[in-house]
Amino acid sequence: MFRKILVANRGEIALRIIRSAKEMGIKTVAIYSEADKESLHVQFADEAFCVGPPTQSKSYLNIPNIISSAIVSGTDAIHPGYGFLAENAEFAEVCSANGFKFIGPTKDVMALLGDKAKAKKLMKEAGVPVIPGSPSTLCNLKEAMNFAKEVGYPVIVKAAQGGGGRGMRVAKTEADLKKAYDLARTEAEATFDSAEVYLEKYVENPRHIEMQILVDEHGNGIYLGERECSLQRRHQKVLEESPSVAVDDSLRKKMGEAAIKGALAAGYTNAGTIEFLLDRQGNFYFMEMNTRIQVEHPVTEMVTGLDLIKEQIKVAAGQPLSLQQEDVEIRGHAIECRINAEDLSKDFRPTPGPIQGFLLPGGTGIRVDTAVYAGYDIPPYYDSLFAKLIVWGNDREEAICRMRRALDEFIVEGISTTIPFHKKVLENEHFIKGDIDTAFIAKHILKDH
Amino acid sequence: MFRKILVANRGEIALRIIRSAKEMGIKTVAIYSEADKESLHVQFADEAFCVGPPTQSKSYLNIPNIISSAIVSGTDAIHPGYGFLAENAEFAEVCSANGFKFIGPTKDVMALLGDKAKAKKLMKEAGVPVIPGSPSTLCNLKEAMNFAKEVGYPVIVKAAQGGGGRGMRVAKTEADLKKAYDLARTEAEATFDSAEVYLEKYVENPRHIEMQILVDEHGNGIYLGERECSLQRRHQKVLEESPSVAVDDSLRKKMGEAAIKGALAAGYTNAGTIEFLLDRQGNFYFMEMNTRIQVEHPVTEMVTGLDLIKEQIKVAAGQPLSLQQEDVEIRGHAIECRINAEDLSKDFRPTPGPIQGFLLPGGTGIRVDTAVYAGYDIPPYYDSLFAKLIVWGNDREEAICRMRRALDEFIVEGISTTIPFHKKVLENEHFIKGDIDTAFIAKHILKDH
Amino acid sequence: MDLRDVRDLIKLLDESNLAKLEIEDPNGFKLILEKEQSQAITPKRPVPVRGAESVLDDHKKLEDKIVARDIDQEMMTITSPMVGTFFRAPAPDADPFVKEGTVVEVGDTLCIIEAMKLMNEITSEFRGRIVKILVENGQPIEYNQPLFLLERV
Amino acid sequence: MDLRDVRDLIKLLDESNLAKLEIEDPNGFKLILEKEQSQAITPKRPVPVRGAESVLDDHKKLEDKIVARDIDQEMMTITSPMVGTFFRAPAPDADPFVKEGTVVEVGDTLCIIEAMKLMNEITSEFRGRIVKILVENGQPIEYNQPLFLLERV
Repeated sequence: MFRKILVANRGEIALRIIRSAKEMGIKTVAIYSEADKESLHVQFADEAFCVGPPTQSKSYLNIPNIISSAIVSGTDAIHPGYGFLAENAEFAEVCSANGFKFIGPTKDVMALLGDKAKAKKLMKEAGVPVIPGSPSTLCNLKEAMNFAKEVGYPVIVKAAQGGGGRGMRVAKTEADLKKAYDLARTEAEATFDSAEVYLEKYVENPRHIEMQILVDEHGNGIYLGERECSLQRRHQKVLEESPSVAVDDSLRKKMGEAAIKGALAAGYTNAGTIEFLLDRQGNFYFMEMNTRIQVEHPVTEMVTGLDLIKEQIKVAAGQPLSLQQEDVEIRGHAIECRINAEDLSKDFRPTPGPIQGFLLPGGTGIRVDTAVYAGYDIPPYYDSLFAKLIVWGNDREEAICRMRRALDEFIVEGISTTIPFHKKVLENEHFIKGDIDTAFIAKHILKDH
Repeated sequence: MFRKILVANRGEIALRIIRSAKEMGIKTVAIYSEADKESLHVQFADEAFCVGPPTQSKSYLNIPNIISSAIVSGTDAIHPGYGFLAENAEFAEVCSANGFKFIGPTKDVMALLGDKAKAKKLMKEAGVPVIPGSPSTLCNLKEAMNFAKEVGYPVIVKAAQGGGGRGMRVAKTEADLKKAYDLARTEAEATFDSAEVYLEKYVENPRHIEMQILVDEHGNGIYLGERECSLQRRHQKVLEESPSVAVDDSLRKKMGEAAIKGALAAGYTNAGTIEFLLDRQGNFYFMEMNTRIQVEHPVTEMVTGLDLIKEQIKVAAGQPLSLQQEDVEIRGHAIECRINAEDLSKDFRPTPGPIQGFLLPGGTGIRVDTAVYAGYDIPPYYDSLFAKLIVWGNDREEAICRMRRALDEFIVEGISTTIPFHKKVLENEHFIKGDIDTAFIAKHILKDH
Repeated sequence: MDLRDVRDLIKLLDESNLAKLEIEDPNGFKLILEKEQSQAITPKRPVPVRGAESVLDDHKKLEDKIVARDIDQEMMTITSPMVGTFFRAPAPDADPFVKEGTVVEVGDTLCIIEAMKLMNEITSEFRGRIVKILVENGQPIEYNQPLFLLERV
Repeated sequence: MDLRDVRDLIKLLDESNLAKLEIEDPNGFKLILEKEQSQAITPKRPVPVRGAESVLDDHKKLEDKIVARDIDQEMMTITSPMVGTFFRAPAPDADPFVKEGTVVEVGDTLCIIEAMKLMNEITSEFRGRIVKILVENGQPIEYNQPLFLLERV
């Protein structure tokens, strides 16, 4: 087992990783930008290195300084968290080249799965259902039009290197398609430095269901149940659940086994997530694979009792999985609300600044992951997520009631947060019935805005 | 189901009850003394009534003002929490007489089980193992001596109305017994207003194991596993676990079934706890029955997934138990540390006063029950327990590592607390091995003092 | 410096974060304004406050009997010695015991508090004029809740 | 001094970091304004602090290059532009580039920082005298960590 791990991230996920490492008796090294000196991830690590100024390209993406920190601190392994360098194949390679175990899949697998078209092809060949789509990148509009005719409208144009909702355009008619094609290319070029796009049949208002998997370095893989991630605002997840009301035991088995098949075909190792679209008929399609720990991993932890970060570390250290598929038991229901520093009344504009009062909810079935506290000044340079509130209940109804209670108790003074937004979601009758899809937030929660 | 519940208690347990009631959609009424206006239990209840000055006899024990609060607020039921009026049969009766459902057993059962000698007799007749002891109260020293000769030394003299370690004296020889008898009577008289004492065979360094039970008003009873409560300082519990390393499935079944048998024989209803002494040979003896929710109930909640307060409320509302014995599954391991405002270096002297800085531990498997916060001034009038830190782990080892990590994160500035004391316990090799009994704290932790 | 100036200064200090103000002029006039030490030392907790608090609450001291508290030399509050329901009159159709403006003698009944079906007469321990009745007829009241504002006469 | 002046002064003090203001003029007019004793305005967080902090840290402003910060007009700190290991000499048995007391010219090498197996020479951008070397030979250093105290000459 590793003696020391460097956490190449910040905020709640860095602290999350430090906590699990500590429980395993592993020393931790934090990195931080000049803006993050007061974050708890810096305070609770055994060592901490400032790696640059606030700008993330000069600190949390500053590979030389991060690797130097690992060298001078005598680290064995590097955990990338999510975001920043977590899906950067080059970083994974530099880690290895310098003798540090990268806690995640290999650079080759990462690069392969990072290319959406290639990933889809691989999955299709492995027998994982994929959405009918253009086999690779499109050469021109005509090719796009031919393809759209073949699978039928609506279709969606997507950036080959994309993610996070950028470089995506839906076309309902042939007339739409020309515009969508051009816009998607322009956006792709601007955002990902590559104008390559591809096209897919568009599933209207699907559910976004993802399957958590864990694969060791000896070829054993298990799935840990799904997460319901349909609740999104502008393609950003806002609230996640496990299990999903739309997934029964038999569908879970089908999706889980497909996910493992795909992951093994890719040569995947460590924790990963396969995102599926699920339509109303119970058909599911591979969307993409996230080659890192996800923001929403705690809901899976709450229902399985596993600590996914510990599992990641054990797999990276070469240990075989300690449990088999039949040992995985989903118990109860978990919900996560992402608490962001954002002002609802101003179109979710970020609200960095000092937190004056801070009171965390407590009691049965409540978990909070955060690196902030009363008096902490949320810096304006990074993501607006500053806390994750997760609840567990014996069933979905109890989890919903508990989340409402917890949101009522959660007091953050000094900045606007998305707590009131979540309260609205938790009181919505469609949500309570489980009648949700990726259009839910726009249709039922933001309709008055 | 009740529409409104009055919580006849303060601090963390009052807040605990309010939280569960809220999740059930039940309105809550808090009561408070003038010293407790700023406590979270007052802030988070739907209504709150000041019932008197700080002195507990004039506020939290002020039955007329509490009942009046229930009347004017239109309450249906009253939850007594633990301590204060929780085991006061008269209060239970006054509640009923005024048309309020008392959330607990009936006054008669409470009175019966509150009398230790009677309770023991009842259990013995029901077939629950009891420690050989004098059948009722002792008339004189001679009777005590005869009895001691019969069961063999060491023996212990106890107050018939006692509890909490007061009015208890151990005698190892006949010479000791005379002194023990007199001292126990004096203490009993002073503390409980009754000099009645009885005598028992003394089990040296036993484990203190208690069994949580739940009985509905239709005669169905289940047990929810044991709690290991051997870690005590001066007969006050400091840290509790579930399950106990000393209890295997077969012993759990035996103890659980004995507990249910005893409870049903007493006509018990609602949640209750039967305390057993467990010797090193696996023999267990009924000690007493606590006719209320216990401070340490969260460890049972963590391993069973049940919310015991909700179960109490459902039982009091006349609902049959929603689960049967075979549905009860013990999963993982839970530990609770009682965080008291006490100064270790001054013989655990209470340290009331303002909490200046307050940072709660967070992340996977952590639960905190507390009604205090940064800026809150702990009043000097009540118990020094101000927070309960509970962790869950897949096994005892993970729970111990997690508790250590959580204790490291838990920051309370302005007052001394028992956090450093718990750290010592969690690092002790005997504790880690599970080699504990009721003498553990005195023998291994306080030996240097 | 006249009273008006002092009032302005009080207001200024009150709204500022300062704790103390001291002025002395050559004519021998001297003014010291000082905030209570405790007020800001314990930073306000992040806790929801239910309803407005009476300033009077800060003065609570006495225990367990009818309490009359001096606000200044002449004004005092009569607070409730128990939890219950406040009634201004002995029966629904009867006249109230006192009205605003009524001058009461020591021992005069001020109101009734119903607690556990008992009607408790609350009597005055002072001679004075009722300046304000602070609660509504039939209202639930808690221990030590201010009921009347009384001016000694 | 009239009320208007006092108001302005209160505002000024309020916004400043000062704790107290005292004025006395020759005519015998005296004014004292004082903030609360406790610096509770920004309550210090309940967070463990690892090691002592240099006062110098408060001055951090510049980004991503060798930074020299004025402490007063003549003193400045040279901080590290990268994470790595600090070496005072080009080789273990060589003489150090500078010692306390050494006067350096613009462009003189001050030290080497080893980062990812590369030896990075850190040169001075100022003429001055090394007053203090703030880190040990072979010590790991982080971004922006103060290395030298330099006095302009």
